[in-house]
Amino acid sequence: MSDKNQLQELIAKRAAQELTGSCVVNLGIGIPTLVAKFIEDPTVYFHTENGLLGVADVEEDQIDPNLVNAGKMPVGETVGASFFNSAESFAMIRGGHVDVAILGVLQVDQTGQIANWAVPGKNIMGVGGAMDLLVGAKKVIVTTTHTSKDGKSKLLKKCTFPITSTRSVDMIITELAVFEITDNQLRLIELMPDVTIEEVREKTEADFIE
Amino acid sequence: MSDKNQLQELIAKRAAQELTGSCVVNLGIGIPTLVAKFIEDPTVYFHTENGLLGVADVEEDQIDPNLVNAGKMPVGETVGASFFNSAESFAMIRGGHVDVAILGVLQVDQTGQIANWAVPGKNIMGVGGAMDLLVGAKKVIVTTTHTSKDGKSKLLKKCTFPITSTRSVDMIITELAVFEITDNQLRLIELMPDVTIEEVREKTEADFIE
Amino acid sequence: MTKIHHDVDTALSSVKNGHTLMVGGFGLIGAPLTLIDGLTKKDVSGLTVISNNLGEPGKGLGTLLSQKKIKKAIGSYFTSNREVGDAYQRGEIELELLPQGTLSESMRAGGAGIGGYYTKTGVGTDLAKGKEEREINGQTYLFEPAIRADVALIKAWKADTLGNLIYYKTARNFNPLMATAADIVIVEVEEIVEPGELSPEEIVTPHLFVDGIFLARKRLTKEGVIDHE
Amino acid sequence: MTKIHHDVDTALSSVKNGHTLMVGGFGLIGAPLTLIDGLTKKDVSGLTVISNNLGEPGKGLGTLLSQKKIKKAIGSYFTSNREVGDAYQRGEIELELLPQGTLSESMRAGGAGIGGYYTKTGVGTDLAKGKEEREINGQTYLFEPAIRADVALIKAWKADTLGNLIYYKTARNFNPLMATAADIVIVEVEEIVEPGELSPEEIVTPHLFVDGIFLARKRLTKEGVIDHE
Repeated sequence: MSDKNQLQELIAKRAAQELTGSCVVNLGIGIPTLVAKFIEDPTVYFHTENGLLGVADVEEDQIDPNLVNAGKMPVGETVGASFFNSAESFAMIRGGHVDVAILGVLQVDQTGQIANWAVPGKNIMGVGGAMDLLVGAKKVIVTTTHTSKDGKSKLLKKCTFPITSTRSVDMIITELAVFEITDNQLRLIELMPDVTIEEVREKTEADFIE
Repeated sequence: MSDKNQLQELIAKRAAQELTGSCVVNLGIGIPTLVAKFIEDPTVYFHTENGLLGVADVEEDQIDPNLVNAGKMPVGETVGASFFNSAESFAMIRGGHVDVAILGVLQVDQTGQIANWAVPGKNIMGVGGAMDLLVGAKKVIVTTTHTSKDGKSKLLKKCTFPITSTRSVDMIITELAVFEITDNQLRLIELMPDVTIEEVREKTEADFIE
Repeated sequence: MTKIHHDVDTALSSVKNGHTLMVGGFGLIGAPLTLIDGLTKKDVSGLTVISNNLGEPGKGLGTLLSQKKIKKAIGSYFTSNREVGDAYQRGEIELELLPQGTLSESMRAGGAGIGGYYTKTGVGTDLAKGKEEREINGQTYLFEPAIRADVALIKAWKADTLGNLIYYKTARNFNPLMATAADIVIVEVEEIVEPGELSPEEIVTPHLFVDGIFLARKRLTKEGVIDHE
Repeated sequence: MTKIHHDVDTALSSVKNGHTLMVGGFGLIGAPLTLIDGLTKKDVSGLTVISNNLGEPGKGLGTLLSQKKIKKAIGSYFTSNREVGDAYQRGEIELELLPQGTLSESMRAGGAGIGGYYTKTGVGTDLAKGKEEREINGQTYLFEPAIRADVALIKAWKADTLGNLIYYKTARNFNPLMATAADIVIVEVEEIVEPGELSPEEIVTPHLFVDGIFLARKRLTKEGVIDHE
């Protein structure tokens, strides 16, 4: 496994710990998708906005081209799963029936606002379900590498990319630390294994409460 | 059969002649419900707003208490019928997917506006699907006795009861005559058997083109 | 944690004084008869009831009316119970009458995170009084706000133990909508089955909408409402 | 009069220059692949296409884009086809980007006689620019108008000869919504069955929404899109 994959799995595994007891969870593309493999509790139900409650892993030889998640990756269905149309699926999301959304971001700022759908100067070509999940999910958890490829902090004082919602997320999980957001303030609640507070300070542009 | 029943069947039978070829029809309570028994064309599909497309007659010994029409009368279901919830049913109506609504009225005026849900001075207690059918059905046919019990014309210059919609109906069928409404004007297009134009004139308060 | 309630008091424990309740059914068809009966025996008052009608005199929701537990009713057809008009005349109950399509659409909006919507239904009628009008593409529409409830009491045919629901014929009516539009949703069913017994393609109400499941003890038959165990 | 079309040209005969089309599918999943292929061979231009995305480069709706038949696209995720951005930069296509929930809800509104509605989705973002805001119960919502099309080209799993439809797993997606929101609805299916073979309780799209039925000649498999007769 590459270093990058290891980091991603570390983050996903930590996020999985947040899903305890009966809940309905929507996983975004990327690191969030990895969260499912660390869940053993059968009462954690995965919702995908293209129209399925009860997403399961699928074996290579069981792949059905017409059964996919929102990232268009092949998935399976659990016992007790159900299918529905896109409007019904987003009615669930907007209507507050999804307990947790786990999302990747391009940026997150110290008020908890995120940017994950557009980059200035590039054509704004896709938004998908990101904005709906932000306004609708009861709890939003961000999973992201702490820094971008060029080493810059993704946790900023203020998002410079277009925001996805005015709603603040509830938690940020990176390979370095876990932050909770309350009253539009980041609070460091946990260091990941072998990480020092100094490293987090150094790599974080956003202000946060320690 | 009583005289009243005979009149009602005469009106219903005439209304049935309007339903030719493939169409979706919603029948109101009263005379409109009788229309179905005069339809033999299997491509006339009956919709009831409580959630069924494909209403059929039911034999006494086949009655299912949970299968009823909008008048809460037991009905059957055709081969190819489908069930849906109330919002879906009214989405069909408002969205213009029902071809014909046949409705009873308390009053209809010479512009084609009808009153069929409330009487002044009495509590306004029920409206049901009447207003939705008026705005949504492509064609609205009124079936009604020409006069009320006290002998007064139900075809008025102007409705004195609260109107059901600002939309004019398309056709009025009584035991005396058939009227079409175009440009908010009533036009007599047919006398019922053994009825004279004088009798229609005498019993009709509304202005109409002969 | 199971969603299944074994007695009616437990099933109704989330209903409190002053609550807004949605109650399923088109008359008695598709109404949660056991839960309604439980309500008539529960000490609760000041309810706002959202339901197409208020039962019949002394039957179903009609009993709640007689007991003066209902402060306000929102529905489309109260005519089926003449006692509603009498209570209204005596000033005992507040009524809000909505076209049936508007009633059902407002529930759907409430469940779908829609704040309100525009419908042509009712424009220019007495039921449009006090409502905002708006022109859209040259046609006049009325603004209608979403409606939600604290608790929904609904009826389905079968539930699996997760809470997935299917309905029976025209007993479906308002039930799937109410399932989406209340903080707590309690469903009365004819049968409880294991997960997997309901086809994923035919589930009408996915389990994420359902908080409690209760096996019906009253059923609507050709001979009327009967008790059974 | 049968709704069944036996060749793709007849099935597409209602599509005219300048039309607004809805085209089902989430990418290729649930897309009417044979009808889309037919469109690429049809002499038609100036189309407005409403679909979640515009296929992939040179595939599906991507071909229509390459052929410059699309004047405007309304969708939620054009990122899947980089040629969309290039065409936009060259000023060859107009784009309207909507959140996926808003896209699907606007279709439902268009099919349900709703003029427009209020959603919280997008408030305060770049996609809210120029849109009306409204406070409802202390929360800010955006007004979104209903959308409709002249023709919808959709995909279902099975149709009966009346036009009742059921769908297959996540190939359902936008298809049942589009079935309600266009003047003419043409459905491509895997199988045509007799009335009565689909259960009345599991029919997702009742036949009153469907104008034409066409048997698929292209199918999405694990190995990609394949032709068959």
